Amino acid sequence: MDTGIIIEKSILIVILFAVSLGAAAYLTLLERKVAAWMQNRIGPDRAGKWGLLQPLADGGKLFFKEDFIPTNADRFLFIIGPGLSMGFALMSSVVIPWGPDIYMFGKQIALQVTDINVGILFVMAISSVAVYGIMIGAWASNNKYSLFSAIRASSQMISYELALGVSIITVVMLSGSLSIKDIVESQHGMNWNIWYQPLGFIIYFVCLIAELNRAPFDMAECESELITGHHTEYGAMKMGFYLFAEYTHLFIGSAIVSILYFGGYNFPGMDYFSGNTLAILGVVAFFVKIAFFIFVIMWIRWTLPRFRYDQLMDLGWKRLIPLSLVNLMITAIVIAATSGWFSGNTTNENSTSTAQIESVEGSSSQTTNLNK
Amino acid sequence: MGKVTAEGQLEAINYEGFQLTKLDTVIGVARANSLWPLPFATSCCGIEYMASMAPNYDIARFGMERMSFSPRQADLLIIAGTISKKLAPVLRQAYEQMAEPKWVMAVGACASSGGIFDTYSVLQGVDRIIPVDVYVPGCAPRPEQIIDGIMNIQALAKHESLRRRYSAEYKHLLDNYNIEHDIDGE
Amino acid sequence: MESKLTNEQVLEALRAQFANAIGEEEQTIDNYLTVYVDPKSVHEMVKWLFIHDGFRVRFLTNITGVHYPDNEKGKELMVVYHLHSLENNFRIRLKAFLPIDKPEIDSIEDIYSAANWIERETYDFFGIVFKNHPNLKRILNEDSMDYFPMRKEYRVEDGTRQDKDDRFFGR
Amino acid sequence: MESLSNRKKVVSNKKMTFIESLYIPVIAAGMGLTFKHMFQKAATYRSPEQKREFSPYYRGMHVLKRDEEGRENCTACGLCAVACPAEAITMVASERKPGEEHLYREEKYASIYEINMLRCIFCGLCEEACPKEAIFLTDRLVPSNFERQSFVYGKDKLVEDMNNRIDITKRQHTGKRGKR
Amino acid sequence: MNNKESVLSKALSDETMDGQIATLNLGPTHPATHGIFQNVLKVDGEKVLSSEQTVGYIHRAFEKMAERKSYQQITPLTDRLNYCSSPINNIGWQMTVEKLCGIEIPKRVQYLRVIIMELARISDHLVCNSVIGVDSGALTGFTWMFIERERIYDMYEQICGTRLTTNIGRIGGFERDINEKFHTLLKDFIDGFEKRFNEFNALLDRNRIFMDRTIGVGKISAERALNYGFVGPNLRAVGVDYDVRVHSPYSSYQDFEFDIPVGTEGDTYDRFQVRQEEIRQSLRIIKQAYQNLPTEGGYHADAPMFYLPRKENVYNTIEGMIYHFKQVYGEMPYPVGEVYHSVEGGNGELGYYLISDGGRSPYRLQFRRPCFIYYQAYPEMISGQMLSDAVVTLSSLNVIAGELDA
Repeated sequence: MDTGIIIEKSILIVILFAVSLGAAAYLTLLERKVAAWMQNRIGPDRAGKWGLLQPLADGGKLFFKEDFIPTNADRFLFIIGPGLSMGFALMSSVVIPWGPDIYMFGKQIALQVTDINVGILFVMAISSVAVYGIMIGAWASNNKYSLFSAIRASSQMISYELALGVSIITVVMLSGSLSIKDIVESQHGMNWNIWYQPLGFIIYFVCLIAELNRAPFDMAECESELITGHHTEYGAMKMGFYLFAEYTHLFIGSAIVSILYFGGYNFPGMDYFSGNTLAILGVVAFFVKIAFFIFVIMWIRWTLPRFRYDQLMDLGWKRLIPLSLVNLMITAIVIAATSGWFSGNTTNENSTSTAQIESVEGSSSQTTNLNK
Repeated sequence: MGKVTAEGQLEAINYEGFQLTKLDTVIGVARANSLWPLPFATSCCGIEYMASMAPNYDIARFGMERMSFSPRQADLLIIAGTISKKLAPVLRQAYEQMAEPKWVMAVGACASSGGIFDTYSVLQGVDRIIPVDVYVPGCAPRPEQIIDGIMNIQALAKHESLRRRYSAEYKHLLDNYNIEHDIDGE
Repeated sequence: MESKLTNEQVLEALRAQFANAIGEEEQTIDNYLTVYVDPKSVHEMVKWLFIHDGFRVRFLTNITGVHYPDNEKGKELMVVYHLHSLENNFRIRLKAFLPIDKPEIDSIEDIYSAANWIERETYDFFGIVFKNHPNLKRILNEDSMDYFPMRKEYRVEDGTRQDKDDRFFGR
Repeated sequence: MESLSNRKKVVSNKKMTFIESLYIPVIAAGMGLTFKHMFQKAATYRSPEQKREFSPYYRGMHVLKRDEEGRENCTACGLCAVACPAEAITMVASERKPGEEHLYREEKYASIYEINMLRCIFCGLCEEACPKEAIFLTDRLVPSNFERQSFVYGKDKLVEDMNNRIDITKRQHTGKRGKR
Repeated sequence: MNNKESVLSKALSDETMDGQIATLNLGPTHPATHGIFQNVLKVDGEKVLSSEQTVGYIHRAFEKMAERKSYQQITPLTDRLNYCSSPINNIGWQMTVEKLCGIEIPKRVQYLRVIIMELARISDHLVCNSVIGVDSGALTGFTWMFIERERIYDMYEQICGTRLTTNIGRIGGFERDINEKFHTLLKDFIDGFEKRFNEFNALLDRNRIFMDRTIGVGKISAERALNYGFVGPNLRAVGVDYDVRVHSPYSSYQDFEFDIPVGTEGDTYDRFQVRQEEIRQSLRIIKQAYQNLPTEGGYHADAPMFYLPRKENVYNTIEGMIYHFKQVYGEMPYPVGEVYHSVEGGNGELGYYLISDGGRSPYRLQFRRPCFIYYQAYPEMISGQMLSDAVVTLSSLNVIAGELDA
């Protein structure tokens, strides 16, 4: 391996790291601002213009707050919990293609740290281990509220992982690849998966909110019952880590949903551009989509009451999983039919062509009807 | 992680110098703008405290809308309402659980002095059991007055040395209230 | 809304049922039927009013104690029951005197669940013991309190107030 | 149970229609509402920079009035202290000495007049009780402070400053009285 | 110190896990309690098996204090009972004294009182219902409704001069007449409130998540509710239409057209809906009272013995002066006797049992505090339900700590 690529990737990683952390920090401010706007308030505005320094103030304060480990806590796990949360939150950003290739210093540079050919599986794996951060931290703090939160978080993760996975499979079937880059490439221009998979999108989005532990599925840190849930006993920067992790997850989660269903960095009319202009516009388009989803998730949080624990399970197991399976079946049948499986014409297989996608489009409305 | 770094920082700047004052100021400002309150709202003043959170006054402007019902995360203990003798130990426990630096604001007549309730069951002011930084008069105080109190707390936070918890006066204060402290650094 | 029962009607029926236990009727400003009763028969009387088909007095408004330190011996404490018949919109007030040395009366907790805490409160304030109460202990005050604060001989203040200056009035 | 009043109206309908049971339509409607609110004007008064208008009868910090000639109205009758439910008012009465007529309106005056602002509940009973138009509550607010002792307001803080008079004419309790 | 420790250990430890069953402290300071009282829940997983309550954390000895205060001074005390709707408490107390003294109140004052009391009821129910929203996770409606409460506060301020602990009114009427500003504010409120209230309603009312959270939660049967002394919206939610305003009308409530909203099963959703409808009915009463507000009658009764004379009279007439001093000292001829008066407070029948011996202060004054009486049903209502249900049930019962502990 030549050193160029190492330097290139390292720089990319550092940028990604900074962007994710910065985004997470400013998402806390955005959340507070969005809440304020919806509630006819102003929100933080005294730390800097429009409260722009608020995240820095919070960070600075947390950093210099007395750090505390309860006497009954398991010291090692108590410390490692927030770290795990944070680490896992940052890890999935490596497989995300942030934009079309860029040309710099006479080289073609991919805006993706690594294009694993099972990238989507990697994302799923990481997002499902992320709950360990919550679980370990909550268990270690030896507090009953936290323990409740740990139980809720992990069982919620298990129940929603399935529907999440199944709805991802449909996307994978459409694009025919597990690589995230391929998934994005297959949605060139406006040819986004949402047009073929509206139901799948809804299922995925609901499950995503549940995976992110956001309202109305924020069972783990539901304030009115469990105080703050898993980080009840945490103070100072450790809790800061949990907060950071939550918002980093939100950022990455929104990135993934825009990749899977909204074409990632693809945007309408992208054929008129090329080279670096295309790359920059692509990145911009991608970030606009991410911002939109972040906003929607916040918007949902400040509108809806939260589910009850058993209703959450009901929704997961009894509604979303069957629904996603039905969606999967129908998609499979339609793909099989269009690629000629039933007519015995199997040779046509390798063309994941527009013809096939068009017919899926035709059936998607039917799909939704069936499931209502 | 936080602990190591914070202590390390303190160790590193353990001499009076330019660096220290600079950092003091920056951190003071940061703290002042991010006072997460623990609302110990017991009665009437609690409703006025809610009103000051509500849109018309919106203490979120001070970066204070993130309530920490867990004492571990709170910076400012807002005692709003009557504290009876029966409740006093609970309040004290909440105070002891809070992590340094911490401030206490007594909102309203009852919390500050007992107010009209000069009775056998009411504590005549929370300063009998925990040190209070700012008193807000009124029964119940208007949100304007609560905000005034918060700004006083901010002023305290801004001008407080990073090392307040190591100072002899502070230890003496806690000793006065019989509050245990392990702030000599374990 | 008019009451469907008159004071006389109920009083007559009560006298017929509990001839000896019913004392005199008192005229009050609010014109509720107010009778002095024997403390021993309060439980029975409340129960009878509860199951009586015509009266249907099935709502406990209140129980409270009153302390009359200057009363004759054996009548220093009084328990007042306010009962209400929602269907007939009729209210009745029963009063029973108790001696301060041994203030005991039957609990009506088995008839009205609501009486549970109200009786505990009355005990807490006046030291009136409700027999057969499932959990008769202090409710509002600390368990360690060693007197009954609502009795007239105790002051409301505990003397810990320091910021009062009696220079002018000597309150 | 049959109706007790004939005005009964059952209001709770727990049966969900099909549309309601789908979650999304009602949720979308609710989200529409919150979205609409994002563009409404914030209701916030940026206190302390932006002052909110108080009613003319607001019961805030007390003032001990002087009359037009600058004499203190208070005659230390003590009614305010009696009326005060919090027992927050303390005063010491003194006889007016010859030569002090320009300072005190009546023969008696309060040489010490203290209100413990932490005890005070701003109920306004002292203002009502005052027969001499001497004590009024105003729309000023008592500021917060760091020390408990500093809340005992003596005459230095309570008595009105002649250069900076406080207008209480809007309060209905001011009556007219004869010249003295 | 010893007793303190015992309380402490009771209040804050209990960190034991016994097999499958854990104890969980809901309170004394917990975000769900909105006030200070404690529930020690025994939980099996998420399921609540039983609960043990401790109250009295803000016991302030109101009744003992009342025996030392003059009748006027008790009005500020009543403020602090149910502080979400203090005007109802104030006026209820004044009506009790008026009943004792036999004071006739002019129609106009009665109508004004109705307006004020219904405003107070709206503000009380708004807190309760928006807090149900908060406890089920929807914070936004709460903030919207607090703007409405501020409007109501503004109206109080125009009459009595303060917002929350109002000390509104005097024995015999009001301390001053309503002014122009009040008229404008009230008109604005009547015109605009319903629309804004419906927005809040739309957030929760038919939202399936909210319905699932509340339907069947914290149920109680009509029979048990009556046995537990439920009153007010909580009783009406089980289907019993008992309302003091209709059953023993005071302050001219018989003049107004309004319905008594009732629920069916007494669950949290019923309580929510009953309160929502009561807000609308209150608005209806306010409209009627405001339209028919008599122009004649002043703002207080003609009762020179009990209502402070105008300041002109105090300054210029000798009997004015005497009445003034006597009233402030509390040396008026209050009749000897006893009286029970109840009003429909924010939480239902709020009763005042007053025994007067003719002295300056009551010989005995007892408050029938609805919260205190019905809150004891809470363990029965939540046993067998989920932890989250316990929280919304608690907030839908609208337990106000000041009223609970007195």
